[in-house]
Amino acid sequence: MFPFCFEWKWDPDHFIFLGFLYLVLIIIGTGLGIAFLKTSAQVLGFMRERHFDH
Amino acid sequence: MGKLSEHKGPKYGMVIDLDKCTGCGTCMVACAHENNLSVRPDESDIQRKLTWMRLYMVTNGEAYPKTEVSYFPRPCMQCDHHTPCVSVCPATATDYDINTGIVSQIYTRCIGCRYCMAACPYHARVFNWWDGYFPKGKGLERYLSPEVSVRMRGVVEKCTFCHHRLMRAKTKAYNEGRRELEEDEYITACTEACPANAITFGDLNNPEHKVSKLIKSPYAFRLLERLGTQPKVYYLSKKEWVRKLGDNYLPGEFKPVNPPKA
Amino acid sequence: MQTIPEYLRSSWKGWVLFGVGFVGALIVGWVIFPTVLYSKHPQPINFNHALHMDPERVSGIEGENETERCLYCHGFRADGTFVGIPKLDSCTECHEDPSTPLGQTPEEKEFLEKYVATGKEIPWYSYYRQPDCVYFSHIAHVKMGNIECKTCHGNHGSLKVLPAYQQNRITGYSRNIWGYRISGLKKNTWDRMKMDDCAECHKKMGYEHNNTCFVCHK
Amino acid sequence: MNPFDAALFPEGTKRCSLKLFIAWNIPWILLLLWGLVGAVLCLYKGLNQTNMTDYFAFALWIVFDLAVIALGAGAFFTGFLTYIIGKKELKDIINAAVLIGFICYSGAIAMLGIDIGQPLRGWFIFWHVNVHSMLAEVSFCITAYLGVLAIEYLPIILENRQIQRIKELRLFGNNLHEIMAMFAATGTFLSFFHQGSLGGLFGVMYARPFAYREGFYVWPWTFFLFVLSAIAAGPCFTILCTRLAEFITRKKLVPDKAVQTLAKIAAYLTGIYVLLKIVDTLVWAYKLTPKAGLTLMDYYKEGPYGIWLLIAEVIIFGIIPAIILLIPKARQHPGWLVVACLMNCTGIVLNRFVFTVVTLAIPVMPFGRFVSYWPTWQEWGIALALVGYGFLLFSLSYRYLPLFPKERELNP
Amino acid sequence: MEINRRDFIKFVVGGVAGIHVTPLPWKLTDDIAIWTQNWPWVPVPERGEFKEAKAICTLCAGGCGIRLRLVEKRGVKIEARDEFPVNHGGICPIGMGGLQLMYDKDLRFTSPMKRGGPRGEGIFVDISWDEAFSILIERLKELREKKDPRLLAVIDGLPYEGTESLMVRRFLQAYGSNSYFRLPDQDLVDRTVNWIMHGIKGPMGFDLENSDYILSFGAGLLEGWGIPGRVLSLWGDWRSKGEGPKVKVVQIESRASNTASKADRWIAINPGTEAALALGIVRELLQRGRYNVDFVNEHTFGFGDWVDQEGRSHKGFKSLVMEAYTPEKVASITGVDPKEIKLIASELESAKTPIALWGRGKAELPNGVYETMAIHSINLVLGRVQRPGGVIISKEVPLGDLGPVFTDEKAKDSLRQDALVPAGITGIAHVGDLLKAILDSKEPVVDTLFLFQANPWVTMPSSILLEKALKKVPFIVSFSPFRDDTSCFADLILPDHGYLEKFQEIVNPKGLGYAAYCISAPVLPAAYQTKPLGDTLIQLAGKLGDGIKESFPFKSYEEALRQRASVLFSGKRGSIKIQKEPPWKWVETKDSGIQGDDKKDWEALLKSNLWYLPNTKESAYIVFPTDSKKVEFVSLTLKRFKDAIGAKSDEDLMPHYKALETEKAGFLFLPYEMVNWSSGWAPSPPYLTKTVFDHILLKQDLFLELNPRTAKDLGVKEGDLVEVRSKLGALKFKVHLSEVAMPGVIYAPLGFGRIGYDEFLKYKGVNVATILTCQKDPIAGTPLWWGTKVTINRI
Repeated sequence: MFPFCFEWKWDPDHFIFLGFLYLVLIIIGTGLGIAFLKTSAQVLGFMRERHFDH
Repeated sequence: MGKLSEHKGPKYGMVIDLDKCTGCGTCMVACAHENNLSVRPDESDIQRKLTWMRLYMVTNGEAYPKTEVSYFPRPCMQCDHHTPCVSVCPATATDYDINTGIVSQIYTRCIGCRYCMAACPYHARVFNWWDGYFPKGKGLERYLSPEVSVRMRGVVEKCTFCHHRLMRAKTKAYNEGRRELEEDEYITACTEACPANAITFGDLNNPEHKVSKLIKSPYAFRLLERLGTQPKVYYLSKKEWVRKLGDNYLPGEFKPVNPPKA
Repeated sequence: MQTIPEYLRSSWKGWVLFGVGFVGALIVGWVIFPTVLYSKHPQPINFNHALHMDPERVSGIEGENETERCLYCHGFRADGTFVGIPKLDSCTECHEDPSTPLGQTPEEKEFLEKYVATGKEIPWYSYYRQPDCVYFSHIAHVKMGNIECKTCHGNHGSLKVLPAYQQNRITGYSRNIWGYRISGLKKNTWDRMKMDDCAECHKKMGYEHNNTCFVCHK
Repeated sequence: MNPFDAALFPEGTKRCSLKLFIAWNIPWILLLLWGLVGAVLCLYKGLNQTNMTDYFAFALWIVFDLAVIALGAGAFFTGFLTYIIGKKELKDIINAAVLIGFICYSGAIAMLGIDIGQPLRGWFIFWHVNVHSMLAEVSFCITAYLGVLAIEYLPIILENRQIQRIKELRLFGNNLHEIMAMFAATGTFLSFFHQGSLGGLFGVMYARPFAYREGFYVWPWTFFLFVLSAIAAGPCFTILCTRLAEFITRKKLVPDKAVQTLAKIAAYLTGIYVLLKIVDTLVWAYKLTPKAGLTLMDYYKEGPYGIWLLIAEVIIFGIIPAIILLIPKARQHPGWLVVACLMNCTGIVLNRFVFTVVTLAIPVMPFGRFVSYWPTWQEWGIALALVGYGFLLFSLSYRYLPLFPKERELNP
Repeated sequence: MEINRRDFIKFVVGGVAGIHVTPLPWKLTDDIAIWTQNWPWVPVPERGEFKEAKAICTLCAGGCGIRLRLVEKRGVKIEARDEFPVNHGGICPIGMGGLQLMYDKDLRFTSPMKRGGPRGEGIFVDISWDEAFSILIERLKELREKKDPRLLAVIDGLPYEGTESLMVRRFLQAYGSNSYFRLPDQDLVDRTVNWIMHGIKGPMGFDLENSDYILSFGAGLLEGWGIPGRVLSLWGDWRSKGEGPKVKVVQIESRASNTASKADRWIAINPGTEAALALGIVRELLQRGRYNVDFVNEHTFGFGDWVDQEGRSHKGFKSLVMEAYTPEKVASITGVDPKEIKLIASELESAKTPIALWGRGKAELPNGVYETMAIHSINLVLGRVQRPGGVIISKEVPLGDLGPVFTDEKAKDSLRQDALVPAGITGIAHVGDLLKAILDSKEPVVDTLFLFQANPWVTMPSSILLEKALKKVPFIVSFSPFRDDTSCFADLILPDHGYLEKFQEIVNPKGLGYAAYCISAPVLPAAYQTKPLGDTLIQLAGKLGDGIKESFPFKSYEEALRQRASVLFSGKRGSIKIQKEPPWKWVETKDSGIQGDDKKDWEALLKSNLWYLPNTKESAYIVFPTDSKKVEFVSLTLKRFKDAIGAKSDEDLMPHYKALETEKAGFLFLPYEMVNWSSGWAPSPPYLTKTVFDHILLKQDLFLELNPRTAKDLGVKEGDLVEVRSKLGALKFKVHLSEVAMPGVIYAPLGFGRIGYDEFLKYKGVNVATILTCQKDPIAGTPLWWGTKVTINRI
């Protein structure tokens, strides 16, 4: 799964497959991160909360 | 998944002479004993019977008294090309060993998803629906061989061409300072057990070995050959009807062999 | 006090508690957990490897280098299989003779009375026993691969006192398999005995084709 | 008078009394319990509790998984249409779609956890992944996508009236909502691949002529057919669910515009799917099957699974619903719409069933034997628990969360 | 400072966040996975040094050579020995699974036991050896002093020529009883035929290693006939010679068995009419004059017509055959086309070393004596006796005896009286006779019954009577190592060692073509509290005292064996070491390997596990010790017992065919045997259950094999449940339709429906033997299994 596992092979299959996987995880992670940071910033009052309408 | 072209090592294979096979089942018992198979109080359900070597009984379909019976002993075919089970296993619990051409199965890695069983057309793979049957104090564990690990429930197992016997032979060879093995130094338990010597085992990459010669016979065939799995288990039979049962044929497709004139 | 806005106060207290939880967890995970995870078992009697490895002090132990001296007791059988921890009889080969210094130290006394006298095998704990699913060929590594014992077993041969055997309560593995650092990090080749370590070495030594499953699994 | 949990209801909505609500949920809870007992047995004693065998390595559960995941496709597809394509009207149905998706995926994954023989080692799929295995791809994508769905579902939860009063959570919810497009995109990507891989799962089994298909690069045609069928059936299922909710609550919950948009898109997709499916079937029957030395009828010569399966799947539950949906008049008629959606979903489920069970039931070896299988009560329980779980979660969400933004205007 | 809910949540969040930057969650996840890989309840085979031990297998009277793979002292695998001439590398499934029989606790009697429940339930409680002995001694003493010693009866299933069997008979004689009963098998019939035709009291052998044409009258060569290991491996050889098999096998049988299917030709015959076909073939040969004239003229009596002392002239074999067995007549009896008969005759002519074989199935179910004679007469007219590839009639193994039997007064007195259950002309009574006597006679015929490797429950027909009979026996003692079915009726168990745990020997392995003696020392430590049978008997005798004690002067069973072997050594004939030249090469062994030092020779013998004496050209023809000093087509021996066997005509002294009288109504019900299933005393190793097809046994149901045409008439379908009723009783079967079965005949396998042993065998299927009606062979008194008529009803 990780390049440091001995099963890892430096071949396109692993690159593509796991590359995409990590990309996805990173995107999701950053998404959550952004939301979290924004929130804490707003809570601590460093940032005005925008009003959100549905 | 290594391709054979990549390495010059041995490629172990088996040839089973169906005309010699008497259907006695000694191979199955030998295999079970050699590989620590669990045996449950009822083994009559073919769908859950734990056996690596399975005997299939076939008949020529003729009416009495033209009836004829024959048998297909069926170990794991150790498919050589794009091994169906290997490519599908999500956890790399089964792999094609480029050193031997043997398809490995690691029980402690297997998560029991059974995808490999679905992918195998030979039903060579069996699942441990139960933990091994070794009731306390019954003594069934007393004949277990330490050369093969006992399986826990929830994992798939299959014939390994008695891989531990290869290790046994190698260890012995190493002790004698050899790296190369003689032809008969490594054979499977079923090969050794078959009282009629119907089974021949050896290195298909080695033209000197008996198997390499036998597979050249016009009577040699493989199970479901046209699917392209390239099994390393070959069968021999002079009986047309038996050979015809080795694969699916559309009407008129099957070409009988006319025996070579002596 | 009153001047501090409500949300800051509450969160100040909150953050402190958060920190307390955080640090507490660190202590649990790094300090308490490892000690709870492993059970300690002293060996039945002490065996002084250092002494037995010294040809000067022990006649009979032969061999140029350390590895050969190890093999003197931990050798190979005719079929090439590894003896592992020697049986009692290979001890008594040398120790049957009463003139050989024995029975002085309490361990030696115990050894004579409890085992040699009764012929009962010593129930050693094996530090390096791999699980049943693993097939390891010592001869392939030591004889064909010319690998020294200490590559995997470290300084075991020069120990005067056998350390207590530590067993993982969940897996039943010896602690030597995961290694003594709970972090699982290693400095020396013998610090850890997990699959990755075998594979890593195979790779380094140019035996990558031996990283196929069946080479080490049964 | 208001029910005593009224404080939790969405702003200005009416809900039934708590008693009635509990009564309504009892059957679903019972189903859940039944499943729970089955699950405990299977986990504690092993899969011998099922009637699965070495021949039926995959069975009822996998059929359910595939079906449920296909039907749950409404979530990602609606999300895709809403946030990426920007079909604003679908905002009124997206919440429901997301919830349905969440239910389907969480349920499916829970079931898979029981289906594998060694659940405690399940994570080996990730740690020791074999990147060539379709199943690995499926596992990666559905787990990741479940995460995405959770993130999409979270804001809806946070919009509960009481939770809204907690500043941090309210803000967090809003912030998530703002970047939802990003998640929707990710979800779309993931779904596309695992829906496909589920098809690939069977298409790649080249030693099983019944399932094997040729394809493009590493993907057999089933890969694309499964994606198509999923995005065709998913919306239909979403429509069905909302219609069911409306029927039960005797309220209008979703504006017709939203429903019709979905229906229209589903119509075209279904049409395309059925077309391709027919082509695929012909190629399979006249090219691949003879290559394996078989005729189409050889597949159906034994056991209960006859050629009728093919007819039912492709014609009755494929062509017909496609036609109904494609006729604007028909799909605008509430009755016909439901019928069409129902048939469409049935067709997809049938398709998944055929690929799972029938594939395994048909022997490949000339001297192989046809075997049949019937699930145990444990299997049924676990499978049906999924239904119970779905109803329960949907009911709860409906009661306490603003699942249908337009509910207020539609029911003044 | 007070902590409210939200503070606490913060604390928890902190903890959760913190724990994830420690090894704890990750290592736990890993360890739990590893735990599943090493579940404590999954056994881990003990490691240790691998060793190898050589032995023989005595699970049947075959004596195959086996190699045992050991880990320290634990047996883990059995292999066949390629260098061992008896089985040359062959082994049968039962032998292969033998280790399970050693270790499976519930298959074994793990210590002396006494009955702890109702008879037949097989419930026993452990007792000490001392207690077991004292119970038995007390009873035997009392029986001997106060009652009639002849009330001690023995059912002996041990190989007839074995030392153990000798000791049993010796014990009985010394005790003063003549109530000795055997389990009839083909070996007994062969001995009878050997005696009445050749005047030789000994087993017959078949030099198959040298035969080039095998005409088998229903011999289940692939169903376990003779020594399965030997025959199966021969089969392989027959099939591997160049292009197409050089050795031809023709199988004559009513069912398409494995042998029939795998033979070069299968001739379907009406069951039970083999004798007619045989004589038809003989007639064809005589007709053509293509028989061994020299042999027939010089070495046989009664071929042509003959005149007795009184000057009355009698019809000879030739005229009998010529008149009674015309092709047409034979065809009408056997259903075999006359062309077939001619073909076989020509094949016999052209073959160099043909042989005619008999002995149905595993040859554990005896044929009729006349039938055997008829088939053998093919060999006779071709002169295939004591010839390479032919029938071997003298295989004497020059073992010593156990010395004189001391019969004290008490014994002498009782032995002077005739046996309570009279034996036939062969002098050997059978279990059947005993059971009948028990059930019929008013006053007791048995007080105490000993069982030695005897399991009539499966090995004799009509065994439904067994239960009734045994219930009438006051006290039953079993010496079996296994919880076999019949032992379930025992009151006292003195368990024998398992075969690999004791000294094993086989004198003259079943049907081997030369004299041989297989013996091996124990290779496994006793797994349970058992005692070798030989030692048990010696100790029993010692405790009984009197002449019995004196008759057993040995310290141990081994000593007895060595005493017999020393005579073998002194003979200096044969070889105790396995030569390069195989024993069937018909050449004298150059070096016997016997050094003349008993100790050394004994060790050498135990190393090779084999003594053998090859046949030689010289031994080809011998003077036959019959009245006529010739092979007797007309048996003068039988003539002596004319009245005893109710012989009326000359025909009754000659090979001839006589139909079994059976009821007119119903279907003929034939049992068949399987090489992968034990139908004898030894249990089938659990692994064998994996080899049984689900059209033979499914869960608890045994399948009845019948032809689709038969099924049509009966109106039954595949899988139907039917009741099969003979005049003895009824059994339930599932129906399996198969073209393997002859129309109008129904078949079922033997060896199922066990009531003993453990969950692997118990109550699986039904025991066919129970309802088979048996008729007595007029000469040997052995049962005939082939005449059961049954009715079939769907349920």
